[in-house]
Amino acid sequence: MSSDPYENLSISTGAVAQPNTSLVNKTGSWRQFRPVIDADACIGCGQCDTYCPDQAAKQVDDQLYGIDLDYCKGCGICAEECPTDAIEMIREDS
Amino acid sequence: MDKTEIRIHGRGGQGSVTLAQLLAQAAHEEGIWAQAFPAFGVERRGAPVEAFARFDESKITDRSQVDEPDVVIVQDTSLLEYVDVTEGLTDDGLIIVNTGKDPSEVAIETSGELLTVDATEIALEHLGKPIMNTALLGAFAGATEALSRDSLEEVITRKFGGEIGEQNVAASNDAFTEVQA
Amino acid sequence: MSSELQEQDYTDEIDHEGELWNAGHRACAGCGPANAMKYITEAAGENTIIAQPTGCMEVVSTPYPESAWGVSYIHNIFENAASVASGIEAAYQAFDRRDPDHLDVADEDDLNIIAVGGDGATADIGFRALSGMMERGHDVTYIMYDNEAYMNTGVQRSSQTPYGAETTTSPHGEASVGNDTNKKDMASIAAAHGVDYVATASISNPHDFKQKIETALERDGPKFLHVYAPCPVGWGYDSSKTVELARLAVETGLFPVFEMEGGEITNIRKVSDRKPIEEFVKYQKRFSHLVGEDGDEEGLAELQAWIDGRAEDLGIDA
Amino acid sequence: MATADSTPGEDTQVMKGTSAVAKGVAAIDPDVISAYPITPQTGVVEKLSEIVADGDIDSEFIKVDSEFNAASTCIGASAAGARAFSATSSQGLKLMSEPLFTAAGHRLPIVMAVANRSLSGPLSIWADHTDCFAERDGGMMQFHAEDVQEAIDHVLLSFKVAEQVNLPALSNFDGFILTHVQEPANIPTEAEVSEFLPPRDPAYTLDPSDPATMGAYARPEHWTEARYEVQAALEDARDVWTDAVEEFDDVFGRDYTEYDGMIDTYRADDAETVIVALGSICGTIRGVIDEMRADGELVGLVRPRVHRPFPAEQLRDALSGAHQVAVLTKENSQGFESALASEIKSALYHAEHQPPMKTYILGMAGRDVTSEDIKAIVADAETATDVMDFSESESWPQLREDIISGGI
Repeated sequence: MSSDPYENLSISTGAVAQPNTSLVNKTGSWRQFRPVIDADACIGCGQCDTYCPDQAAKQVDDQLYGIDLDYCKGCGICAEECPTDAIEMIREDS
Repeated sequence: MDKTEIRIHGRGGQGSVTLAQLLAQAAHEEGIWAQAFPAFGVERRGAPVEAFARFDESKITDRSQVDEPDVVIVQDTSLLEYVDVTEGLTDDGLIIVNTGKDPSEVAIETSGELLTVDATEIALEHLGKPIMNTALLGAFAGATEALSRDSLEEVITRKFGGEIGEQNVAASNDAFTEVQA
Repeated sequence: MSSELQEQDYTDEIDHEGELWNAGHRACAGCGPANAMKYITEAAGENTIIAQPTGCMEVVSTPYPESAWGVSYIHNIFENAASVASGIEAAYQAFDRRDPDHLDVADEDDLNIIAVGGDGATADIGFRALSGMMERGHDVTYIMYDNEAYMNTGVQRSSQTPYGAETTTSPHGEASVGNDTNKKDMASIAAAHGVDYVATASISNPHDFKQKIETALERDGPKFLHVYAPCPVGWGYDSSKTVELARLAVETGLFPVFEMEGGEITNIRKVSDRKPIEEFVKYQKRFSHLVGEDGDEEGLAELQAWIDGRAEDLGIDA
Repeated sequence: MATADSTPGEDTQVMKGTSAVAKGVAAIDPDVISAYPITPQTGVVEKLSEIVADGDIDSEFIKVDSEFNAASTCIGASAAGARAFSATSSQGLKLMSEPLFTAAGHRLPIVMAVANRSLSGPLSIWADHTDCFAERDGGMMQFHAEDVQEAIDHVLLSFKVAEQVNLPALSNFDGFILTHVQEPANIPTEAEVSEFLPPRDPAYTLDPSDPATMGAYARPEHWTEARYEVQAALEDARDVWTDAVEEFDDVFGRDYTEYDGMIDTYRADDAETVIVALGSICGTIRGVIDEMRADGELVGLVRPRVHRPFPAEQLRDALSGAHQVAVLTKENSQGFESALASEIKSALYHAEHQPPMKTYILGMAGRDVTSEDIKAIVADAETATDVMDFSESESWPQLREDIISGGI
């Protein structure tokens, strides 16, 4: 595990950042509760994706959504908004 | 020519700055170095104002105000009650006053020369309006012979153009001739 | 119960290609404005330049050298996003005249210039810039995301903080109901500038919000959108309730959703059986002094009365 | 300062300072001009609006709501890749202060013509240098013109240098004294300008086909380095400026190359008393020097043309033979001394020769500075000694002591 991911950084003129570079920041480490999708209950409506502020709930199959645990912060909006109650938030240490 | 410093007394809106500008531009036409600037104030229309011009054979770098003018131009005799137009005027300095009166009737005491010209009347005649700057420009040129009529015509035409320019040139010429007579 | 669930980790199967508001941003869990950013980029697409003032969404998205943005983006200072956007638009007007090939996009009309600021940056400190941008008629869509306080600095009262809400500069106490003013009506102010298209939206209805963004982007001149975006930290509620509270703000009439064209409301979301504001406030710590047995009933009634009056004026009741 | 010609050139016209600067800007043909009125700058943007209205240039002309947003719209335009210009004075410059500091950090080469004027309060519209000195620490380059010609030329040079070092520039010229004067000046033609100033070619712009994130925030790990880059760019600006004034001389035939273009001197080589001053007052000083030299007094002038980056090396050299130095300045860092004097002292800290120095705060808020004022100062400066109390080393020679009531 590196201590400073930007150890070799060379500051650009005006400290201009490159696009789409936040993906290096794995916000999954923030999570205390993890959404778990019941594949049988999921109807693939995509509400979890629509309302996820972290781009973490994505379609993985025709009728199924999955969670990108690299980024999911565990807010629980997906579970709250899921029309079929297919998502449960479980404690990370369980 | 020697260094010449000119002070113009007028009222806000009478075009003192324009007159100073025309003086400097005409001097530039003559190949003389020139500078013109207003007294930097917040005076509004009607208030007594001053503007200045400097002519010199060498480049003018002086940025101080004109305190000892060689020539004073008075655009409006109603100012004389409130403003000492002779202040700092050099001993043999020239004062040109816009009035229909004879110099002896003008309430200015000076050891130098006092000239009068009815620039407003000349302006009314040619322009139909009491805008007397170009007439005073002509009077200055006629009195000092520092500026040629060609130079005056050039700068007046450039500034006003068209028919108004012609009217102003005529006013300037009339005043030029009048003070020389 | 969790042990019964079939857990499968799809993390490695998910890719984020094409997203213009990227994962990895540092917004709080359950951030309403983060969703607004997502919807804005989805609706606007890649031919977009975003100008953003200082604020939560700027801070969470641009810790150098990272950026959550896939579109062209500039942050300058707190109170000038509308002016920065005006300058960008002016530059592209000049490029369009002087060097039509300057842009790789099909033509200048396809370029979306959007300013996105929070309520403090927009309705308060950046108000002069916004007013100037709107009255001058720049072809810019300004989107105010409203989380009803200065969240970036730690929840201080703004002109969008509702009556009775407690913030760190409008605490409730013996002599205070909490915030003692009602929300400043930014939509009407925008419309009064002659802004042709003005709309409000809530992140609880992304489809509606995105349609309004698209409508705005299709039109020339200045446009103003006001989107409601709850903040779990600043309001004090469970992060899972963000969308629900955004919905309840609409259903209680606290946040009317409508479109204005040419200064007139042309479309309004009617609310049937409008819920009492208590249904909205009861989830939130910022309003906790208004509810319950010892609650400030007068304060709550005052807030309800303002909502009722506005609901009547706008005719939102179905 | 061009050498003293015997007659004004035929390619010059007599026009108001603000109009002349505006015409120079028009020849530069910026993509975006932001305009907001403030005395005594207003004539610049008025004349530009006229030029745009006449269709002579097709710049976007934004009539903004404040100086704050004049700077801010320029920032947006410059970030989009445009060449952006605005003008201001005094309170307006203060209102721009916040965005201008960021423009330096964002590395945006916005050029501003600043018609220098005192800062309130009390309200004053007249000339001094308190406005530009209040902005000296923000990463903007600063240049000071002595006459209208330089006011025009420095704007052009500002763009040339700003666009190479990616920093904003303030081109200072004294309010009223230079903004409202009518004097001969040459207006560069578009052809000359295009020879001198190539199109802007920025490394980063707000281009949707090549997206970048501008104005990111920097954490403690990176901020120092990002801002050090501004310092380094200002250092680089010295050489870029030197090259620019040389090229300027080639194209326009006006020679600002003395001391690498950083400072301008007048009869300073053998001068015992050297006056240091900025801007238009130096014109009056030249006349005084000629008069005093005629009386056998060895007086000279050293005028920083560039204030940021500070011409420390050139000043050390130019002051190396001075018996005493008189700093004549139209600013004062309240609570200490003249900022210009402090800077000169700082520059001399490492110098082998450290002449005694006296500072004269004068010409504040448009108070007229006459030849007599300057002569008296030169005489007083001759009393300067190596070790002086502060009360001796700085004076306000025009102060009307009869009307002051003394602080608290």
